Formats: sequence, structure tokens, C-alpha cells
Amino acid sequence: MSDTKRLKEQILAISGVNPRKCMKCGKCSGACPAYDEMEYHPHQFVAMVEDGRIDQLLASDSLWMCLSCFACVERCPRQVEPAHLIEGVRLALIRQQNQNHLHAEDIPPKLNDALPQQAIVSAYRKYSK
Amino acid sequence: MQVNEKEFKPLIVAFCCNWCSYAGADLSGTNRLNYPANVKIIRVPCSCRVNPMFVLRAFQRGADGVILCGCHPGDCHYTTGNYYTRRRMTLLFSMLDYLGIERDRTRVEWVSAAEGAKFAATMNDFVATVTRLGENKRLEDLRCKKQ
Amino acid sequence: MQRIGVFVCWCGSNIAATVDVKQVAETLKSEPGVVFAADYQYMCSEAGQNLIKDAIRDHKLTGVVICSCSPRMHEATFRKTAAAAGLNPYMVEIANIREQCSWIHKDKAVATEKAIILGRAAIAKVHLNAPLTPGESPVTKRALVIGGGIAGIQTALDIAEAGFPVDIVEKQPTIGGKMAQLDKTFPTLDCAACILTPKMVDAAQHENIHIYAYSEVEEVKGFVGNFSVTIRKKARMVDPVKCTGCGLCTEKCPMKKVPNEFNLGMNNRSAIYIPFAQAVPKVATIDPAYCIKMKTGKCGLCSTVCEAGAIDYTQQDELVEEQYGAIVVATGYNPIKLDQFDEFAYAQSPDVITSLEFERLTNAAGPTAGTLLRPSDGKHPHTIVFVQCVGSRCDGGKGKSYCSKICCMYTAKHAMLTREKYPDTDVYVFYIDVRTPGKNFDEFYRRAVEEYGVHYIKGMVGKVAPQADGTLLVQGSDLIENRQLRLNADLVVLAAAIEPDASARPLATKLTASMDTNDFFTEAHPKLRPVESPTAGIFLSGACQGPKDIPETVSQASAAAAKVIGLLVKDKLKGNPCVAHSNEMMCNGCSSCEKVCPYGAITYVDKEFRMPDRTTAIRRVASVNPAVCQGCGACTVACPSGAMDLNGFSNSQIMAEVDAICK
Amino acid sequence: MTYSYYPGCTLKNKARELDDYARRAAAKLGVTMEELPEWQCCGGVYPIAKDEIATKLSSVRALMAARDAGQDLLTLCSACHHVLKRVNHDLQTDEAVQTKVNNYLAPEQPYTGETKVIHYLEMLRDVVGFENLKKQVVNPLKGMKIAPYYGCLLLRPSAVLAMDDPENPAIMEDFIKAIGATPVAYPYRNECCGGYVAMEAPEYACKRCNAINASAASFGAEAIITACPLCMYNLRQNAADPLPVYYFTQLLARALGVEEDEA
Amino acid sequence: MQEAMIRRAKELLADGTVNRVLGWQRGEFVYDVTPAVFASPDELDASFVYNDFCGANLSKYLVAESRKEGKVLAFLKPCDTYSLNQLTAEHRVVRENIYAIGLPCEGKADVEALKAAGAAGITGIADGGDTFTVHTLYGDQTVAKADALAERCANCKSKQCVTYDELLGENGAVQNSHRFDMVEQLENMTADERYAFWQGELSRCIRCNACRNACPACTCEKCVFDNPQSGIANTAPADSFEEKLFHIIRAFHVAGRCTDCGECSRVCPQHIPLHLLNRKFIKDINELYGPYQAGADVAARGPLTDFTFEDCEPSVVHERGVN
Repeated sequence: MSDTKRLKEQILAISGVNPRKCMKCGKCSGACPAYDEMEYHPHQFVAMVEDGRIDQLLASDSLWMCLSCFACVERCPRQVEPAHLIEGVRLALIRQQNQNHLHAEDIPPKLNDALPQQAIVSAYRKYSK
Repeated sequence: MQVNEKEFKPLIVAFCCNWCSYAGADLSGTNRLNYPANVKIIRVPCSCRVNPMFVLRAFQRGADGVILCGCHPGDCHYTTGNYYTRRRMTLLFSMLDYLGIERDRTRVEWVSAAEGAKFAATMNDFVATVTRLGENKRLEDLRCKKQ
Repeated sequence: MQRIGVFVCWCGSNIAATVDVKQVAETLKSEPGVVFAADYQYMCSEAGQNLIKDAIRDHKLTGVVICSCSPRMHEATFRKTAAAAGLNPYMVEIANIREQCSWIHKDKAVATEKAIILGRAAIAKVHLNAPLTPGESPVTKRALVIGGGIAGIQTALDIAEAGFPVDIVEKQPTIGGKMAQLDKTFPTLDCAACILTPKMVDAAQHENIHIYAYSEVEEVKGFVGNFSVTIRKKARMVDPVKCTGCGLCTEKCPMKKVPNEFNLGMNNRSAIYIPFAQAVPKVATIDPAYCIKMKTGKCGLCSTVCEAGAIDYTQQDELVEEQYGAIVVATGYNPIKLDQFDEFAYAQSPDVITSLEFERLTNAAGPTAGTLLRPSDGKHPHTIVFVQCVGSRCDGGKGKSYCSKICCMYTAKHAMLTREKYPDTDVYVFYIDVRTPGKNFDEFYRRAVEEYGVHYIKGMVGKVAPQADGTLLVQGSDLIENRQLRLNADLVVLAAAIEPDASARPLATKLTASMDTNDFFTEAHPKLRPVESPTAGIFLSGACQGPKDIPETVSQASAAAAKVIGLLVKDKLKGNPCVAHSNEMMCNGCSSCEKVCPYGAITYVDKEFRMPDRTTAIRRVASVNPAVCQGCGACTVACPSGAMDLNGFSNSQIMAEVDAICK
Repeated sequence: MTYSYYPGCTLKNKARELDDYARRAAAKLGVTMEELPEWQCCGGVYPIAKDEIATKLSSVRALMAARDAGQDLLTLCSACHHVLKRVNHDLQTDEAVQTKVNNYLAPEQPYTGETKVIHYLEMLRDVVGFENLKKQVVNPLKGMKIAPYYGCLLLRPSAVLAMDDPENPAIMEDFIKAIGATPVAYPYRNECCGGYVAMEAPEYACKRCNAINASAASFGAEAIITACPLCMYNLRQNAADPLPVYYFTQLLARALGVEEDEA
Repeated sequence: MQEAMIRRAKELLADGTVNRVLGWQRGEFVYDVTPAVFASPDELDASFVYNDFCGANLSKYLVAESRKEGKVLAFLKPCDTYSLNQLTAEHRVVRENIYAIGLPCEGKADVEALKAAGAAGITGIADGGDTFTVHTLYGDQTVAKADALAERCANCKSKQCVTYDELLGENGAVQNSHRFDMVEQLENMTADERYAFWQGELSRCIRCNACRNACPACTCEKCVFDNPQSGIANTAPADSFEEKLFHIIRAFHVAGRCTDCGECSRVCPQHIPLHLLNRKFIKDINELYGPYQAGADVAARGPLTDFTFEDCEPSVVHERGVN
């Protein structure tokens, strides 16, 4: 099996998403509040994973822009769950050695008095392994 | 009957529904697709006409294998008949298996009127399977044995 | 003991080349009961048939076995031959020694041996055959059409034109259905009322048509050719004979705040009302949920002003029973409710409307007299966004998995008409796919784009956000431009999926007609019998069978009418005699057979029996209606006692074949 | 009515008021909140990946503790509620997760999602009842125009969270009415505030919060209420010209007359 | 319990609710009880009995009794109520003519097992929770229930009365039983072992028809085995085929309708575990078509008169288990 294929299968397995269910209506991207921040948009994640163009996604900042707000999951008419797929791609990256997006040492300078613990815990959970 | 004593030729009874599988069998004839002559077909209006009694009767009288063929689920001429067949035969076959009777002696296959090739292939395969099993001993009635 | 004749066909060399036909005839001649055996080159030829006929007469045959090609080929031929010689046609059995023997085997010895066995099986069966006569049942030459929309009206008109009486049962106070609510029709843009209302009038005035408006089907008994239907005529509180439809009562009625369902609640009507000007019958109806007199006992104004004296507050529902030979279902569709899709803010803003509401907003008889105005403030909208596939093509629980089929075209129509009438409006259509298969349909859609400048955007709307300034911020994707569009719209129109009318499921139960999981009626065969239900005598017209536009609905309506006419012209229906029958002495009355019967052919009766000890007992026993039974045999296996058996394929016949084969 | 209560880490620290007001109001309403002994952080985010087990265990421990106490599990922080509810749903529906979790924790009685997770707002609506709550209000917040802010965590995915209509919810609006104030309807009440990027990319979070804040203000809101400490932080810190933001429990306590410490 | 039952029966006879009582009659020995109909208080006093030997399922008698004049009082154990429901669903009884009193049941004793446990000269029995106290001519003896319960009671599926007009005592609940364990054991044997097992069991069949005659699902007006026209009528287990044919067809005829009351095995004089055939069907139905308990719900559609489009194919038999 090629690396791309293996990567794709890994992403599909951990996300539980079947991109073939997508009918390319674009409602996910129509609903997405992070759209403008993203180079690749939710519907493109679905299409590109299906198509095996995963390297481009892994290299893109779009990975870190998804807010996991589940608007796309809620509204997708085909129950594709794009946010879960994006998480799958994100995990495919950060589960690799030295690919953490957020490092413990980066955190102290970002702190301020009002910042709730929750923000630190969740960002750390979300962006690192 | 003049059968070579050494070579075991199983007797197969095939129940075929009139609308799909019997027509499928006709089609395999039309296309000259061979299958062994020891397959004998009984025409029934629908696979759901086949009573478990008939299956047992065939074994009793000396059949070595019994196969039911019907329209594919969803295509039944009577809309729902084969769905009942499916449940009944699943349970019957499971019971035979539970009693230790070789599970490969019974089969249900869905064959449409267009599937002449499938009909022939199915029969060839079934005959081969039953030939491997040998004579039906576990559901035989000694009184019905040929002398 | 039967006197059986065996006839072995050569079929030229088709059989004779691989099967020793002489040996087959000879061997079978010594089977018990066989008194005659012959072989011939072409048994189906005239000479061959004469051979059979002569043998039947000369040898006083009571049963005939033909060893030939498949019964699917010539069973009917040989049955006719037997009948011509005075033998009951069901005393003929075919042994298939061509398709299932000579054509698949090469070794002559093997094929001959098999042919003999197949012949024996047929002989064994014939021994147990009994003469069968197809049952006959009379046909009531009257049809019932359930639903008075364009489908029901067209079917009724066609049947009536052929000379048969037809009744239409419509649950609303008027016939007309959904089409009466539409403004224009695609792709010709002729006005819906202009083409529908004449048909409504035709139906009302046709001597062969009787309309039961404001009525519902209560109960259906019987079977093809002989249905007995109870119709509930709901109380209108108005005598339809006396009412002249002058409308004075509706003007004088003091209760004027009733949401007008004809305009989808976008304006109000009075408690006594006539749904619309061209209603048929044009008779007033009192809405008891709002009528002051009905609720408090005081008022009675309508009665005072009615010169015809048609108002009757004491009127009760009335049940009538009618006999029919055929029933046509034409119960139509409705747009789905949109509570599951409030990302489009339908519940949050009055300016988010459905396409059917849009029809009323552009209809001259609608709440705005045909001027397109926003429901919220009555202002003219300048930017309109249409959203396609709202609830259609949805997987999972929220919407419908199917394509609603009509939305692409009516949206193109709405967009085009808007641009034509109000050139200062910007019109956007968000679509997933534009589906326009149909005569002149794609051309129509292209005209909307090319001539009328409608903006078609490939993509779906993700959210509609009502703004403080009264506009609607529509956020959706533009997949071609790879951008997220945000449009400030004045009006958003949702193409809601359509679903079968809620009355369809209970009706299907009454009719024992089958439905799919979406509650659309199932056709007997999707290609070969598309306008018939699998239940004999029940026919399907219009959107009750699946989403359809008007041209398709009318075609199907006429097709259903043709099928009904084909049934009603017959004086008697001849059945297939190979039907199930129940031995009453053995029947347990357990209902197993009834449950598996796909045709509702089995009913139960309580019958008095003389018992062996000279007492009498009432027992519940199954009774098969031979006119409805199609002979599948599902019941025979469901029956634990073996009381249920099948003519022509009886338990003993099949077992005799098994025995003969296994001998 | 007695609940097992899961406060979560932020409520012990930066969001003490959210917890404190909730407890006071509950006492007034006759609801007992028994904080789970030795609860652990829920992790702050629901682990979406199908193969994540370890990150779900802390939630399962809390769920199991409530089950063993024979009580429903009450939550307050939106994030904790989201995580607990979804992990619980996994345990109810996903056999693989069920097996792995139970193998790992080896509890005396296997846990298969028996606990009912209920948010404080749901408790107010479904157990106390908003009509009943209204009767107990001593200090109605008359004339106050309040914008409810749901965010994303309480509502989606609705098939699992099942709190309210995900697109047109009413629970906070009804709550606002019950405490005597006027709810302000605005379309961004269920839009994400950008919580996860609040620390990393505050300028991005700003955009989201501005949109929400401005939308609420445009419809005449005078204040915003939330159930989430992170939303609260974001809306206060990362919106231009921010409206006052309150925890809904604070206004609840105020309406019930228990906002000020009695001691 | 017996006194309470007699008292209530007399009341119902007296107030005209019923005109006869279906219950158990004492026989020569205390464990020798037979179903009987009592028409008067005197008859009740004389011979009505209820004890831990009253295993017989009375519901089948209602097929005939409920068609007679007037209402009949029937005492039904939980098992029996399932059968009554099933018979009601199949229109075999006239439910309106039955006044059913549901009885709680903690399991009935198997007298053979008691004897095997050493009890001789049995004169009485009392339920002691986990034990039976057996009164004998030689004094009382305590036998653990685990050793003395009928198999069907040891693997009780339900202590809940599912239909009744009144209850004597508390209603129980559906049990989490291990009734399919033995079926599973058999399934896990090889085909040869299974064949040997059943050959050993079924070859003992003497075709006395007791199983059929006791079975509340076997109420056909005319049984196929008694009908020369059916093609399978026979009266003796002439050879191993006939033994199998009879039991397969019988199990198949009651498949989806058998409530697993265990009467077949209880009455078999040859101690053939016939319930294992019925349970195989029940287990298959539960596993393949979803849990179904015949008799639990009068309105339920039986699994063999029903289907789904997604049902498994018969080839599932070839794909699972041990060959």
C-alpha cells in the first residue's frame, strides 16, 4: 500500500468519516465561521482526503483554523461530519514525532490574568500530543 | 438406472420459482450452458411455496442436496414471497445444521430470469460441493433406499 | 385412476438429437396410468396438436403430459389444445426436456435418462391434478378517485368520458388541490388557474362525475371489481344544495381572524368561508374551530343573512356506502415542515418563506394581490435568494433521501418571473445540481440564466442570519469561485422537499396497498405496471406514487384512467384458478396466512360447524378470495395445520414430483 | 432533588463565580449539588478520534461515580458538559469504546453509559421548571435586555447533545424570561466565539467575538449571558466595545436574591 | 397460596363472574397432580391442589374451555400467561371468556430430581427460598433448589405474568436467564458431535406424542402428523429419519410461536431435551431478526410472518458456528 493510501485509511479510520457520502453541495463551507481564515475549506478537506491529496492539507495552516464548532457536522445533509475529518487530518500530523503544533514552552508568554485554565488545557489537547 | 457404481453422482432437487429462476434455468438451456444431469428442477410459483416438508421429503426419498432458487430480494413477482423464504429457509437450514446434518447439502440462491449463466454456475458449484460431501447418510430413510 | 397420454416432442433435432425420444415414449408408456404414448416432430404444430386432440378423444384421456420445451413457451398452447378436445386445460402438465435437458446435456444416454425422470415427475403430478375452472366475479362499473387535485380530476374526467360513472372524494371543501394554489406553470408559463379551473368545472358538470367534497374515505371492503367503500361526508354546516355560493355570509361573518390555509396562513379568512373564487363546489363551509356560534351558541349572523336558508348549525357527519369496481389513489403531496432546518431561519423571520408561499405572494388572488411584497413590512424586495434542496437529498433522519424533482424547475420559474416583472431585483439561486430532464426544461432554465440574468450559484447556503436592519444575511458557499458568499437579501425562498400527504398511510392500510418507507405508494412493477398498485383494482395517479410535476402527473392520471377503463369494460373478471384455498375443517383461524398474504386476499369468518359429537361450534376460519389471490403460496407454508393449499401446486402434487424424481 | 455535580477545573479557579452562584441558587431552589469526590479534569475538548480511549477515561470515571451514587450528573461549564455528554454517548453506542474502556478501568460493574448527564439549564427547565422558577424570583430583572449566548458546545451535534433546537434554541430565552428580563433574539447566539484559538491567535478570536457582540448590540442587547468560562473570557477580552457579559448563574442568583453573600 | 386460591375461586363462583375453575387436582401421590375443571365450591374443597409440583401449563386447556358457555377462571403461572397471550394472538382462545388469575412462581420442583436426591415416600413439599423442604414418610428433607428445580425453572425466562385479570401476590420481572447456554454448547460442537448427540437423544423417541399433546403452541384442529393427506403422517418412529422428521417439523411449526414454556421436555417420558430444539429457533430468531419473545405482546407480529428488506441470507448458516 502506498503511503498516501495508508495515510488516507488512517484518517478515515480515526475520524469515522466516509467521504464518499459527500454530494459536494458545499453546505459545510457555507456554514463555516472559519472560512476566511482557511486556505482549504471544509468541503475541500473532504474532497482532498478522498482524492489522496493529503500532503497539501498537512502542510496547510488551515488545519489549525477549524474551530471544531460542529456547524458543518450539524448541517451536512449527508452526515459526512467534515469537522471530524479535519480533526483526523490534524491528528495524522500531530501524532507524528515532533509535529506538535503547540509546545509547552510556548504557553507562558501567551498567558494573561483573565485567561481561563480551560483555554490552556483545550488548546494543548487540541494542538499537541 | 444405469449409474456407474464407482463414481458418486449426487441427486440434486432444485425448487425454482416460475418467474425468475425457472426462467433463468431456461435461459441457461437456451445459451447451452451445461450443468450436470443429476440436477432435477421442480417448478413452483414462488420460492415461498416451498414447504420445509418438501425439503425433508426430498432427502428422505434419496436426494443428496436440495437447492431453492427464487427471484432476488426486492424483485419477487409477488413482491414479498422471497422475503418469507429467506427467513424460513435460514431457520430450517440452521436447524438441520444444529442436528449435525451437513450444512452444505442445502442452499438458497437468488437467480433472475436474466441470469442463465449464474444458474448454470450455481448448479455446477452445488453439485461439486455435494459430490465432495458424498451420499446423504444423516437424513436418509433406509426404507426408501434403492436396492 | 387417471388415463394419461404422454406426448414426446422432437422439436426437430433440438430434443431428438440428444434425447432418444422413442425410448422416452416407450419407457413412459409403462408408467402406471399411462394409456397412450407417442412422439412427434413438432408437437406444437397443427399436426402435432391434432395428434394430441385425437388421442384425448380416442383414448378417453383424463390427463396429458407433454415432454417438450419449457412450459413458459407452450403451456398455454397445449392447454388450449386440450380444451379444444374437451379436456380441462389444467389436466395438462409439461415436462421440460429441451431447455432443462437436451440443450444442456451432451451425452445421449444421460439426457434420455433425465428426460424419462422428468416425464415421470410430470405423470406423477398429473395423477393428482384436478380440473380447475377460473373463478368469475362481476365488475361494478363505477370508479372511485381519492383526491381531487389535478391528478384525480384528470383521471376522473378520462374515465367519465369513456362512459363510466366516477366519484371523486376530496377532503378539502373544494377540489383543485395544490395546482389551484400555483400562479404560473413551467415551462410554458401559462397561468395555473386558467388551465385548471376549466377542468374543475368540467368535472363538476360532467354527468358521469359525482364529487364528494369535504369528505373522506372511512372504510374499504371487497376486492377488485367489487369494492364497497364507506365515505364520510363531513358536516359543513351548510346545505350544499341550497347554498348559491354568493359569499354574503363570508363578508358578514364577524370572525375574520382565521389563518387562511389557502394562502398558507399569510392572511386571514372568516370562520365561514369559500376557499377561493373558483372553488368547486362553490359552497360555503363553517370552520367549527373558529365559528362563534359553534363555540358559544351566540351569533348566527350567517344564518340571518343567507337568503337561501342554507346554514344548518345542527348538521352532522354523514356516512354513505358506495360500490366500485376500481379505486384510484390520487392523494398528492405536501411540502415538508421546516423545523429541522432552522439554519435557514424560517421560524425566525417572516421574510424567509417556502416556494409555495412564494406562489401565493405572486398570485393575483393571493394575499398581496399578486404584487411581490415582503411579509414583514410589505416592502418590495430588491434582493431575493432562492435556496434549493431544503430537506431533499438528505441522508439520516432530518429530511428526505430522495430528490423532490420539481424544485429545480419551479425555482427557475420563480426566478425568471421575478426578473421579468421586477427588473430591479437581484435574484440568486443556490443549487447543488440543476436537474432539468424534461421537454423544454433545460432550455427554460437556460433562459432564466441567459435572458433574465438570474445568478445561479453552485453551492449551498450554510446560514441565514436576520439582521437588525431587517435584511437577511445569507451566508453560503460559491463552489465555482471557491469563496464564501455573504449576501444581504430582502427575501429568502426555500425549496422545501415534498412528501406524500399524511392521509396516504392510513388510506394504504384501508386499501391493503403497499407503500415504500417514504410513504409513497408502490407500483406493481416500476417499468411494466407503473400506474397500478400490487393490490388488484387499486390504481395510482400523481404524486402519491412519487414526486412529479404537472405534465407527468397528468400523463400518469390518464394512464391510470386507461387501466381503470380496461377493467370496467369487462363484465366479469376471470381469475387464475391456481389460487389458494383453505380446508375449513382443518383451519385453526390463527391468522398466520393472512399476515403473509401480500394481496389481502384472506379474510376470516366465524362459521358454525357440526362437530363429531353432534354439537355445533362456532369457529374462526380463513376464506380466500379467488379473485384477489395471485397464487404465490406464501400462506400454504405459513399454515401450521396444512389447511391452506394451492390449486395446481398442491402439497401432494409437489411431493409426488419429489418422489418421482428421487425414485 | 439531589445531583452528583461535576464542576470542572476552571470553576475552581478563574470561574469561581459561575460555580458559586449556581450553588447558591440551587440551595434556594431546593436542589442539592453533591460535588463528586476526586473528580479529574475532563480534558476541555471532546476527543473526536475513534481510537482515543485514554483521553476519555477521566470523563468515564466521573460518569461512573455518578452511576455508583445512583444520581444524575449535573454540569455547568459548557465544555465539560459537551465532553461528558459525548463520552457518555460513546459508551452507550460504540461497542469498541465500551469494551476498551471497561477493559482498562475494570470496574466491578461495567459502565455502558447508564448515567444521565444534565446541564444546569436543563435542570432548571426540566426539573425545577421555568414557571416554578418564575414564582421564586424575588428580584425580577425588569427591563433588562439580555442576549443569550449559547456558543457551539451546548447545542451541537444536536443528535448527541439533545439540549434544544440547534438552530433556533429557546432554553436561555425562556430562562431570561423566567428571571424577569427580556431576551434579545439575534442570529449569532449559536455561532462559535473561537474559544480554542483564544490563546494562540487572539486576533482571529477577535473577529468572531466582534461579530457576535456587534450582532447582539445591534438588536438592542444590554448584556450577554453565557454558561462557558472560555466564551466569557473571549467575549470580554476579544470584542471591541464589549457588552457586559455575565454567567447566567449570576443573574439567576440576583433574581433569586442570593447574589450577595449572606454571611 | 392454595387456600387463597380456593377462597378467591369460591368468591368468583359465588358472584357469578365465572362458572367453573381450571386448576390442578390432587392425584394418588402428592406430586401426581393433573389439570382439572372444578364446577363447585365442594369440588374445590375436595380436590383442588396447588403446590410446587403444579408444573402443568394450563393455558392449552383454555382452547376448549374458553369456547364453552360462561366464563372460566384459570390460574396461570407466569409461563402460562405467555402461552395464553400467544393463543389469544392466534385467536385460539376467546379471551373474554377467561378470567385469568396470575400467580407468582419461584420455580416448580422436578420430582425425578427430588427422588434422585434421595427423597423417597414424598408426602408434601414446601418452598423454602433457595431450598425445597420435602415432607416424606421418613421425615422432612431439605433439597437445594439448584438440585431439584425443573430445567425450565432453573433457567426461568420470566417471573412476570404478562396477561391477567387479577394477580395473587406480587408480579415478578423478566429474568436474565442462561437458557441458551446449552444451545450454544451444542453449536460449538462439531457437526459430527452434534449429530451423535441428537442421534442419541432422538433415537429414544417412542412417538407417544406427549410433547405435541402438551404443547400450548400445538393446538391445530388437525395435526399434520394425524392427517394421511399431509404426506408426513405417521404413528411410529420407524427409523431415524422419521424421528428427525417429526421433531424438525414440530419445532418448525411452533417456531416464532413457541414461548419456551418447557412443557415438551417436562412431559417426555424418555427425557429427551426437546426444548433445546425450540430454543435453537428462539436463539436464532433473537440473533438474526432481533429479540422476540412469543406471547410477551399480543399485538406483536411473529418473526416468521414478518421480514425486513435487510434480513440476512440463508447462507448465514454456512458462515457461522462450527462445521
